[in-house]
Amino acid sequence: MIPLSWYLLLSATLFCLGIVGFLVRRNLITIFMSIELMLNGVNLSFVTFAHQWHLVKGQIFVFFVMVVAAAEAAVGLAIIIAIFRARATLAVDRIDLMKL
Amino acid sequence: MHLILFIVFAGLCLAGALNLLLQKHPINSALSLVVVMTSLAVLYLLLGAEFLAAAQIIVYAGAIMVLFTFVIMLLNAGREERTLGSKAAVALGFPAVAAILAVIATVILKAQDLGSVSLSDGITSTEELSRVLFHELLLPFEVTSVLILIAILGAVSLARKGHGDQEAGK
Amino acid sequence: MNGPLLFLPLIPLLPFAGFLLNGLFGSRLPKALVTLIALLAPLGSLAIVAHDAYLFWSGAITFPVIEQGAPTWISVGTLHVDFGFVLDQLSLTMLLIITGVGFLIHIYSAGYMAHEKGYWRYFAYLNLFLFFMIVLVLAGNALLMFVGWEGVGLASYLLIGFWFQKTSAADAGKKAFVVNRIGDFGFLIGMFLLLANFGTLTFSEIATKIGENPGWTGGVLTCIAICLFVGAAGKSAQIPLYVWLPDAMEGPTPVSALIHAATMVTAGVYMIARSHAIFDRSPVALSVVAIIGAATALFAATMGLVQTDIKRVLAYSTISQLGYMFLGCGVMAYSAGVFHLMTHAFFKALLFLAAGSVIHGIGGEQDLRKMGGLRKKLPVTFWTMTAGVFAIAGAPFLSAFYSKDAILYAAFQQGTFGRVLWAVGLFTALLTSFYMFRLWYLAFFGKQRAPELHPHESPWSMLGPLVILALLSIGGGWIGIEKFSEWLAPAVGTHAVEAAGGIPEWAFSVIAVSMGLIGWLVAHVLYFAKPDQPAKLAGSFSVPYKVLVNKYWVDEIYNALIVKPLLMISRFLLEWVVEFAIIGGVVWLLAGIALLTGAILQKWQSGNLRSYAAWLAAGAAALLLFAGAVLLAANGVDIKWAGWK
Amino acid sequence: MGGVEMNAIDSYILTLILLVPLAGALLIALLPDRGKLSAWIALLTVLASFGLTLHLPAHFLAGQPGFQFEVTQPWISNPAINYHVGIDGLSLWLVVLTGLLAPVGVLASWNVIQTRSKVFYALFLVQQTAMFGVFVALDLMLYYGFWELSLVPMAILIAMYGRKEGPKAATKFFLFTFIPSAPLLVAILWLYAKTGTFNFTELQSAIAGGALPAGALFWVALAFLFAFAVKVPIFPLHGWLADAFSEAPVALAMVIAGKLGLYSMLRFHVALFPEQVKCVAPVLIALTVIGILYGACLALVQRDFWRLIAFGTVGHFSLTTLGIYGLTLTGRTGAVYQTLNQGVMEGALFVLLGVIYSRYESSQIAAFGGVAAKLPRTAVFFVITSLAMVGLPMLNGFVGEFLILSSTFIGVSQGWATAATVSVILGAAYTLWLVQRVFYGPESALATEKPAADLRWNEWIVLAPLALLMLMMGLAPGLWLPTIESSMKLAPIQQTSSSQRILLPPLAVTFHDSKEAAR
Repeated sequence: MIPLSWYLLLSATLFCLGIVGFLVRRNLITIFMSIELMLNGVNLSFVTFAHQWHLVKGQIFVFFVMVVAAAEAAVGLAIIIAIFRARATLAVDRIDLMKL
Repeated sequence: MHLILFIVFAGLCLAGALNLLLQKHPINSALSLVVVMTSLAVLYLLLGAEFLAAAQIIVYAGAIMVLFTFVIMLLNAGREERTLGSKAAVALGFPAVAAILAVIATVILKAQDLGSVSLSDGITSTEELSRVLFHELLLPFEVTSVLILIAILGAVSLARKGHGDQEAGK
Repeated sequence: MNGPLLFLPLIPLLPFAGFLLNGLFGSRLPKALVTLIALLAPLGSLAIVAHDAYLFWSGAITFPVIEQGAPTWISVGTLHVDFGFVLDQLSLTMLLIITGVGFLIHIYSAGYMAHEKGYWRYFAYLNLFLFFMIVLVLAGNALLMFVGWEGVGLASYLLIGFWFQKTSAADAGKKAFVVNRIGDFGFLIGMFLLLANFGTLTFSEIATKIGENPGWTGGVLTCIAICLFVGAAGKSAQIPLYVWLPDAMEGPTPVSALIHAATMVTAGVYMIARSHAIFDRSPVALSVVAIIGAATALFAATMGLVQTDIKRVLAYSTISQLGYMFLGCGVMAYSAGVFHLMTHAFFKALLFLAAGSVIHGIGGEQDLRKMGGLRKKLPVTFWTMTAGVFAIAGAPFLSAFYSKDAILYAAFQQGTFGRVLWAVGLFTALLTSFYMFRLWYLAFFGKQRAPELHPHESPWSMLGPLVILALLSIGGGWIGIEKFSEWLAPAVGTHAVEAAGGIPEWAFSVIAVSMGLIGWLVAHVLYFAKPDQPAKLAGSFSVPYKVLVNKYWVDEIYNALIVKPLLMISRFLLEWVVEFAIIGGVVWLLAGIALLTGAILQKWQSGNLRSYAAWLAAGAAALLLFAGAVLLAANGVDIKWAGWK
Repeated sequence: MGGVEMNAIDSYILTLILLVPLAGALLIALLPDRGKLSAWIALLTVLASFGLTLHLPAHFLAGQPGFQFEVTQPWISNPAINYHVGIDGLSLWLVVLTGLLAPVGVLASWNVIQTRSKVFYALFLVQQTAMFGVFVALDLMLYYGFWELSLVPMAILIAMYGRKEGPKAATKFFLFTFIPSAPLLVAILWLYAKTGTFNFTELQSAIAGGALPAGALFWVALAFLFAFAVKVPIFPLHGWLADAFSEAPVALAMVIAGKLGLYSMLRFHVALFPEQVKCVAPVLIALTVIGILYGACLALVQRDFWRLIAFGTVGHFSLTTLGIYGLTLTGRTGAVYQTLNQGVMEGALFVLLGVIYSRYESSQIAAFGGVAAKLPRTAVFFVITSLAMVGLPMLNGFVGEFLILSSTFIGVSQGWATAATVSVILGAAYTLWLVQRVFYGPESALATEKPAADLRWNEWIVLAPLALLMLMMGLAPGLWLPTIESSMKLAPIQQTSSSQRILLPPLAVTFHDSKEAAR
């Protein structure tokens, strides 16, 4: 018997760790991965609440989150490749011009 | 039993997340992210979402993380360089995030009638899941497929050979 | 007045027609036609005035003739002003002088200005002056008089600045107009006071209102009288505002004769005589007028002693004689003042025109030091000038003798205060005869100091008026003060002349004549017997000499005290501080604020991804905290999940 | 409107006056810009509109209360804005004046405007419509529309035809007048919210009826005053005038200041908020007298004759505003008459300055001298106009000036009136100094080497009638004063009671009261 609050705590910590990664890290890909982490944190809380109220919609919503994450990853990585090809660096601070 | 499983996999999850932050080379953080995702899949199972766990493993850990590692390998960017301004971000960032975590934690802990879970709870069958998905939420489902299509097109056009070089060449 | 027609409006309209004809078409008309038009105008007016005078003497009409039903000029609310002309003894006398002397001067200037480029423009302005002067004299109410008042100021501005190519002439014109405007400021305030307290500006109504209330003295009336006197002082060049007259000599000489000797400058005296009802009721104002009159007479006479320019000497002499007239009015001897005004018009116009003939004769030279010995070469000018000099010096049985004595005698009766004025007047008479004979000797006697000048007598068109004016200045006074004041009595009121404390009147005349003789003797000694004496005298009394030569530095003082500070204030305090700093500053401040906010916001769009991320997170955090706070506040600390379903 | 017999045209004459310039503008906009074509069309349009405006005084019934030639057409149902136009004694002559100044403007810029004359004349005619609109509109929203419209063409033309820094002056002008009109709109909408109507007469009675809260009404009145004060301009708000005058083309400079602001003050401030005006009047009297002296002093020291005229205008219009806020019947009538005089004088003055500037391409007074020899006729007209400005009796400036100053002296306060009368001296000083430095004195280098042709036909045709008008308005003000006075008399404010008058100490003489009875 594990109270659901523990799951929620875990998802909150994951989410916050994602934010920290998003703020602190300077490599573009790492930032991207911390966003994925945040999304997973959210997924966990979705499932938890789905279980709490015995509603399947929660879980379906996680599907949609996954879809969006996938699309985002695809496009994001394409951009990263384009940036890397143009600037030969992935350090976020050096990429500050709107034009590549 | 349930407790042990939860402890183990929650720990694994946290460790992977922390490792993601601390690693210098992106490939290590990518792999640690894979660990996080698989442990989450197990947690989903604990919560009775078996199909979801499977999807998590296949889609997230399998597809997206593989894509990440592939791109990291392709770009072979190497370690992160230290640039200015990181000190301020760290000094400012951590306390803020900690504060947010504290608030959320208090809200969660304060909540009274939050239920609990045990291994004996029923697992939501895929059949039940699919009925809801294809009856009530059919439209969002189709919209997501369109979204995926657009994403693919975008990815292709962005990553095309000619696109990047022209910019750099000019 | 359905009696015989007086053609009153025609008197001013003839010169106005002359002005329009010459003004608009003068440049294209032949010179002879221009002269004809210019001369016809004053002649016509003189004829009408003579006709009206004849009507009065023949008893066909009685004065004062107040024109009824004149066209209204302004009528708003309680203020009602119309073009009402009034003809009475006072204005008839003035009209006779203006049109008579004016006509003579027109003839004279036909010869004097014969070879000037702007010939038609000169005569147009001269006719315009006559029009405004006649309107001033005939005006029945103060506002219409103000029209004439400013109009003559305008005409004098145009005529002084006739040779506008010369900066000194243009400056003198502007100075005359501005100083006159200062006087007009006083006149305006006087009119406002009249309106505030009498509700009307017509002189007759004011006089009747004052008549009805014998109790009114001082207070309001003094204020009005003093304001009107400020206007008169501006126009008739009295102490504070006389500075423009000496500079007005920049204009052609006939202009000086007509405007700055005979007619315009006497407008102030006429105005006081016209509004004598107000002045009678304010002894304070009367004493002010008398004091300033006497002071101006003395002050101007002293400055006239050392002038070298022939016209400047006459200018200061005019200011001095005007002082006499104001002294006359100040001691309520209005008729004596007007009598002196008339005789002064004759002999001063004569002196100016004679001086003009001298200048014309020696090719435009005005400096007395370069003249001398012109007696034989300009005989007619010499003899007419002599008549003028003797007249103004107060030689017995000539015009000034009668009028100046009348004023001094009237002053003597005003108690001790009057006696002081009488003494000042007497001493000024001595100075007057001294500087006039000085001029006389310097110009006509001794040997010719500037050989290069070859003087020639002026043509008869100029000498004719000189002769007539000479006769007038000799015979002008024979009417005698008694008959003259009796003639003016209905217009200016009679004033009891107390006994002179036992001293018979002829004794005063003897004293006055002796003053004149002394002045002549001193001038004779200094400038005829020992010509080098004045240089030595100037050397010994160097300080007072320098003061007089620099005209007490009055112009410089005015400049330093009024003009310069005004310009400084408006340039630095007003233009720099208020205009640029404050008003410009406010505008710049508003623009500055806009730019500043723009600059601050611009920092946000730095293009640094991580700063965007930070702001994103901060925003999310703030939102979360806010939601949390609201939630906590809303349902206390225990969060019931049920509430959220 | 009274059952008075009105011939057919009366009902739509005002609409016609509004539309003719607009039609002209459209026509010019459509036709190609070839040579003087647009100039001729503009001239014909303005002459037509001037002819129409002359119809008004011919059929105006003096002394009849309320508005004449009134037309009310519902236009927008919600909020209730309807096309409500009409004129009374006050706006009658201002409409005629605008009609008169239009041909003066077109003729004055006949050979000055060479490039893009199509745009110039089209915008000029739009400006004419806007100004006609402001004077005839009786529906507050319609009035506000025309008020804003009158800014736009002016700003564009200043920016396009500015001599040195047109755009800067244009933006300054636009912002200066536009910003305060925002609170004006708020005030109008507040009034609409409170009374449910934009109709001027209904608003007037509603406000007079005391239905509205006094506190808020004070701020509403202040918003109205602030917007109009900037347009006149009054002393502290005149920052834009000097730049606008030195940049605006001649045709616009003569209509840019004064008339609109002064008319709006009289109509939409003094008549609409009688109580609020009483407590604001003392402040305004002080401001205007300061403005008079300030404008005159600054005009004394200007080096550029455009700026000199600008500050002179500030002084003259402050005098007119003093007449309005003296709250005496004679003062207000004098103020309206002075606005008409000022319109005629400014018109002539700007044509003359345009002549000088177009010949010598410089506006620095120091560079001029002895120009009278080269341009004798211009000199004559310039002297006549400046004498009218200075207020020489027999010319039109004096009548208005005397009415305002005497009514302020009698009705308001003798101290302020005396201070204002000092402007008579300063005015003469700076005007004649300008005339002397430009026209008289020895010929300066600029005057000698630049060949200067004296007045051409288009300037001559304009200046002669204006000079004649100045003389007529000076000698026979009776043609204009009765209609103005009758409309002023109907305004709700009565003559201020004599007790309010502050007399000089010596004046407090017993007989003073008996005089009151006698009057």
